[in-house]
Amino acid sequence: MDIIIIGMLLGGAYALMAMGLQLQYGVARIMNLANGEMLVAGSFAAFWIFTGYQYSPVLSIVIVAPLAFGANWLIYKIFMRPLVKRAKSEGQLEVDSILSTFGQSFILVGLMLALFGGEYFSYSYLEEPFEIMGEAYELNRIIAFLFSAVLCGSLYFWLNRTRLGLTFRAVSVNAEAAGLVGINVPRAAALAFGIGGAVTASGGALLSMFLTFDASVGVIFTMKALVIVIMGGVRDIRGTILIAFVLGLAETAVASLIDPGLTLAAAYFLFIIILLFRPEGLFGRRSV
Amino acid sequence: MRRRYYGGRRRWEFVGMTRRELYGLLTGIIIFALASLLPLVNTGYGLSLGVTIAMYTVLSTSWALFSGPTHYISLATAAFFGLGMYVVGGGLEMYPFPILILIAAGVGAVLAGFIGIATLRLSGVYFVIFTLGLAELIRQLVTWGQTTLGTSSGLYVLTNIDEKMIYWQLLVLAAFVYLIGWWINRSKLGFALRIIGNDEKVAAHSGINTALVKVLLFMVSGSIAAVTGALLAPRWTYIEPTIAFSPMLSFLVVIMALIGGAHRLWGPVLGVVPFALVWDLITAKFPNQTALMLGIAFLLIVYAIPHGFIGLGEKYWAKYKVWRDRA
Amino acid sequence: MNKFSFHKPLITGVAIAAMAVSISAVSAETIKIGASAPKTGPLAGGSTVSYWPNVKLWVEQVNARGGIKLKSGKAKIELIEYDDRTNPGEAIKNIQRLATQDKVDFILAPYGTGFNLATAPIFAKFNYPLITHTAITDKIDVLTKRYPNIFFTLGSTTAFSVSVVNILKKMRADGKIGSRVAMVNVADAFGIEMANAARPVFKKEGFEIVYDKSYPLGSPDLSPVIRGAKASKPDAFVAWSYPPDTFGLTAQAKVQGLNVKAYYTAVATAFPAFGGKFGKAAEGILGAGGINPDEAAMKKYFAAHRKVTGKTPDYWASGMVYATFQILEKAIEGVGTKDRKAVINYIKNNAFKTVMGPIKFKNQNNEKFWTVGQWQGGKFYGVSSTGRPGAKSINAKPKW
Amino acid sequence: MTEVTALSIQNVSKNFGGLVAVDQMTFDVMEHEVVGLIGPNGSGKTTMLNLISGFLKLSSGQVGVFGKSITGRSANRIARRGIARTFQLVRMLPSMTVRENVAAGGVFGYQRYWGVELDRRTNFVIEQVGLGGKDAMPVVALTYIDQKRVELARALISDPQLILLDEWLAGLNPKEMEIGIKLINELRFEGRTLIIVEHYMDAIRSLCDRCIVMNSGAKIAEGSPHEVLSDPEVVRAYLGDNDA
Repeated sequence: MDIIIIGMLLGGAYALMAMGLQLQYGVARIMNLANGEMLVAGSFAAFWIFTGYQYSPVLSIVIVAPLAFGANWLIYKIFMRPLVKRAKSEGQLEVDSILSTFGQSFILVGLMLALFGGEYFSYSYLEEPFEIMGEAYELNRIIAFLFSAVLCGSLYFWLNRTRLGLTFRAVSVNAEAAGLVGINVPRAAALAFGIGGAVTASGGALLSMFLTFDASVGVIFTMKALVIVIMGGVRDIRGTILIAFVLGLAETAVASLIDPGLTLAAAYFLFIIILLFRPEGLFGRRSV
Repeated sequence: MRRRYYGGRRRWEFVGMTRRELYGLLTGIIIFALASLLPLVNTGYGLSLGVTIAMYTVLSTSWALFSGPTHYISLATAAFFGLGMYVVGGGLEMYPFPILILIAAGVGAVLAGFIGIATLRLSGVYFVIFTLGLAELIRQLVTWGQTTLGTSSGLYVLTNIDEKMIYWQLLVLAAFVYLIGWWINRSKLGFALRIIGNDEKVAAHSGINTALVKVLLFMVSGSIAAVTGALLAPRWTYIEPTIAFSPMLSFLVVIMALIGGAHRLWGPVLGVVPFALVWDLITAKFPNQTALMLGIAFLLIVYAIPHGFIGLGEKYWAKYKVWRDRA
Repeated sequence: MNKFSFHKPLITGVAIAAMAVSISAVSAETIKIGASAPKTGPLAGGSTVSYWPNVKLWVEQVNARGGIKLKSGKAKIELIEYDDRTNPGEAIKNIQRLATQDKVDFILAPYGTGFNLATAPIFAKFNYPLITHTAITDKIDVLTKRYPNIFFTLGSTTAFSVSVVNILKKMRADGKIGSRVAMVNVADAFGIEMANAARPVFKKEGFEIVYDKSYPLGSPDLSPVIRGAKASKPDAFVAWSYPPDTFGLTAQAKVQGLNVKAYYTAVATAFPAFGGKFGKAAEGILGAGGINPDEAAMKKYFAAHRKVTGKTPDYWASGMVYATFQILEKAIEGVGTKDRKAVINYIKNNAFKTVMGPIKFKNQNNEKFWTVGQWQGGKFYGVSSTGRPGAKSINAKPKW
Repeated sequence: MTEVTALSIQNVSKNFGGLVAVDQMTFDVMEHEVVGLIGPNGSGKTTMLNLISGFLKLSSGQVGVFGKSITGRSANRIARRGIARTFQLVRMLPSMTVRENVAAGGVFGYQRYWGVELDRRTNFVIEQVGLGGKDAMPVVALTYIDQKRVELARALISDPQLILLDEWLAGLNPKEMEIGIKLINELRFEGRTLIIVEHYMDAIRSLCDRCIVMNSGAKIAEGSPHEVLSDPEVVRAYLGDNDA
């Protein structure tokens, strides 16, 4: 039982890491290698707000999210849009966005290093036991999980039930066709990129409650998020959410039942198995 | 070896080579001869930089052998490289160094064969992330294996091979890579690859066993990366999985190749040399803002030179030709 | 949009940054010292706590004194520093550059075992003394034979693991704990070597290892590890851990109430951030390293460190790093010239007074070092060493 | 005409999920015969060609070439057995010249050339399809009909036993159409075995020895062009039920 709970908590954390990237890749078609740095930036913001002003990291989202949205929207407008315009094919855009966001990730690391220094950051907030069925769990993880669940739910609802959400899904399925039916694709892409960045940074703020981080740690989050998004199928947020939880459960199960040394190996093993049998990800649609 | 089929202007030939190919070969020999003199001129810092450049030249060029024509972006370089290192690290007490190099080549090729077969159905970004994930899987397994089976030693590579030797070995490997690349380009295999890169369906309908060609090339590329890792192991003295299998290596190799231009054999080296020099200049001049400066330099390159240095060169070459024809 | 308009801010950025780089003033007599360690990458978190502040502190202090005393007069230090980005290839290049391009007089040892070993051949080739401060290895014999210029100060893996076992043995003898030990390690060379060295010693001393697992570097959730350890009902918990997981394990142990009388985590337990994060809960936690923070020299060092860098040093590596700089300084002054071979010989044959206490190398190895420390009353005291005086007595860890 | 079966299709079906695109097709093509495969849009003609060439895997049934089974073989092995094709939407190799595009078909196909022989053979088919003098051009610079010519030359160069032309004439203007029909006619007099999918009935009438009519994935008629085009069921299939 506690394997399931721990797994779910971890899955919630993974969902926070990956959902933003899913929006950015799925809708805006940018494979954002600076995703992890954006997450760490959120962590730094939360750390700074918590240690400097004693505001809860959870509340800090109110500031972090709009700032991150603005920053990512600008990044898209300034850096990504010219690439989208000049790309002749999807493959070309992929290559260009890998190169560009790789450079951006360096810049972000450099900025955070200059602002905060290179040491490890960790603080205690709500690091208290919370009992579920006689077993203790970290309260801050549970809060992060609840937030993650709310975020997943509302994103899913929003994508499916609102006009803008529908626009996003249309762009994600077929950008060209979406353009033909009168959707402003560049605008939708910029918005999606911004929202994705906001989700990622908010995730970073929440994760900072229980993960030790430093300025150069972002690449680890980026890799995790990439793997989750790809496993789920790049065009469907359901896949990302589901995989985040599957991965959380699988890693915990392996760690508890087999050997903690194989946790990450198990995650990548699962990744490879899924891609071998479903080359377009779990929720991917095969294009014929 | 048979002559290439589309001669066109075969006015002048020398053992089946066109004049242009012969000039290319001579230039190559001269460059290699000059490069091999480096350790005699400078055994310090210049040589270090030379080793770095030679290493990335080999890795990027062999990466581009496969990824250039097929457009499959592989991020598995670190997996091969790291395995090569571990072959040397683990086997140094049992086998002589040259044998270990051969083993590394074999291990690299076998692994690449498996990856190749496994990824036949993948395309685009799925292939990219698959290779990244696989490299991580291998690193995790090696780490775990080292924990459960390993002794405390075996990770130290204490040899008498100095930097000079490593540099020359890398140069020989680089020459080998160029020869293989050149041979592939003028063989049926290379022609098949170019067709696959253009349109895989057409390739299949022209009778090309696309799967076989891709897997073969990937094996060549992986094997070379493994040998590179094996050659460099003595330089690093002490091997850890985090460092031997660093994903950053895979990214850098791809990026240098793309900056140069992956669709020509001599493209990647045009990326490696300026990249390594700029990288180095930044490390030297901005010790506290290295990451920031690298990022900025990077973006400048991406936005100012959209198609790599080769693309830039070809653009001006085309302009020059128009101008020449008009004149 | 104009194709080039977005370049402008970038170029401005480069220009500003270029101006921001300070140019060291060159006085008449200087001594050039080089330093290369990570400022970015996986090891940057450690080196920015233990390494870089000490470089700054030492250089400022020496220059405030007017420089290093040579026969020809005082020479101020001109520092040249590089970021190796936690990449051995880069580290090798940096050391080469320092030796052959910058032609520095001396080079401070790099940060981390792997980096010291990777660059050792270059130090040897150009006769630079390599006084390591953050290299732990069991190959000290082989390496000192191979490189006549290398010095080890931090001790060997075996010494570290043996002293942990000894502490547990002592606590058992005092009736504080039983014989059940849960041991975990980070699946990295350091953790693996430590665990492999400790395992037979535990067995020999009659301890029962009831839980023995490794976890990968960078595991995001360590609760299964703690849960497994807790389920094995240990009397003592030993983790051969690295910085991020030292924090993660302890947070989990606290939340899940892993109450053992002896709780040990390795690297980063001595970091001020550890005490800062866990506060009172850190009380009684054992960790790698340690110093005697109540010693006068150490107190002075702490105060200076805080004043110059604005940061508290950690209770282990920081002092050691600083001590190696002191050794270098005194050796140069002892020789009175920049003659590197003479300096190496001087280091081999003399004793040095440092913040860590007196250090004398025997076969290029310092045999007196702190191995285990414990958080007591908000400070991290050395409780076990291989011949250092002033070890505090060991307390049983209170409940969380 | 010698009665050798070049291609035999037996009970071939293809479904995509629940949708049956090709339903129990059975027909033969004799050597040196030109067969038209016609039917309204969406009747499964192109799918049928794709099944023969190995572009798609068939769900059930048998395919044989000159008495040997190629059922379930991959496209490259089918190509090596002597089946070459053109595509409904022209597929060029954009980074290559006309010459290389054509040569691509002659290195790994039914007849395999290399070196001087390939040079000679490439020259020959380039002349044959009327691309003489354009062989060094990049294919992207070609007119539409010239691109179609490149595809035809690429199919012809390996001297295949059977050529599948998928709406090769579609999209050409009347003048080009005339040239195109002439070209195919020449192939016919050369004695080549062809399967032509085409909408343009005049072309079918003048080029084909025999026609097979498909509707909703199934064969509804077979015979000479004249016969099938006057068959009431065929007319109904083309015009819809109401008009019949």
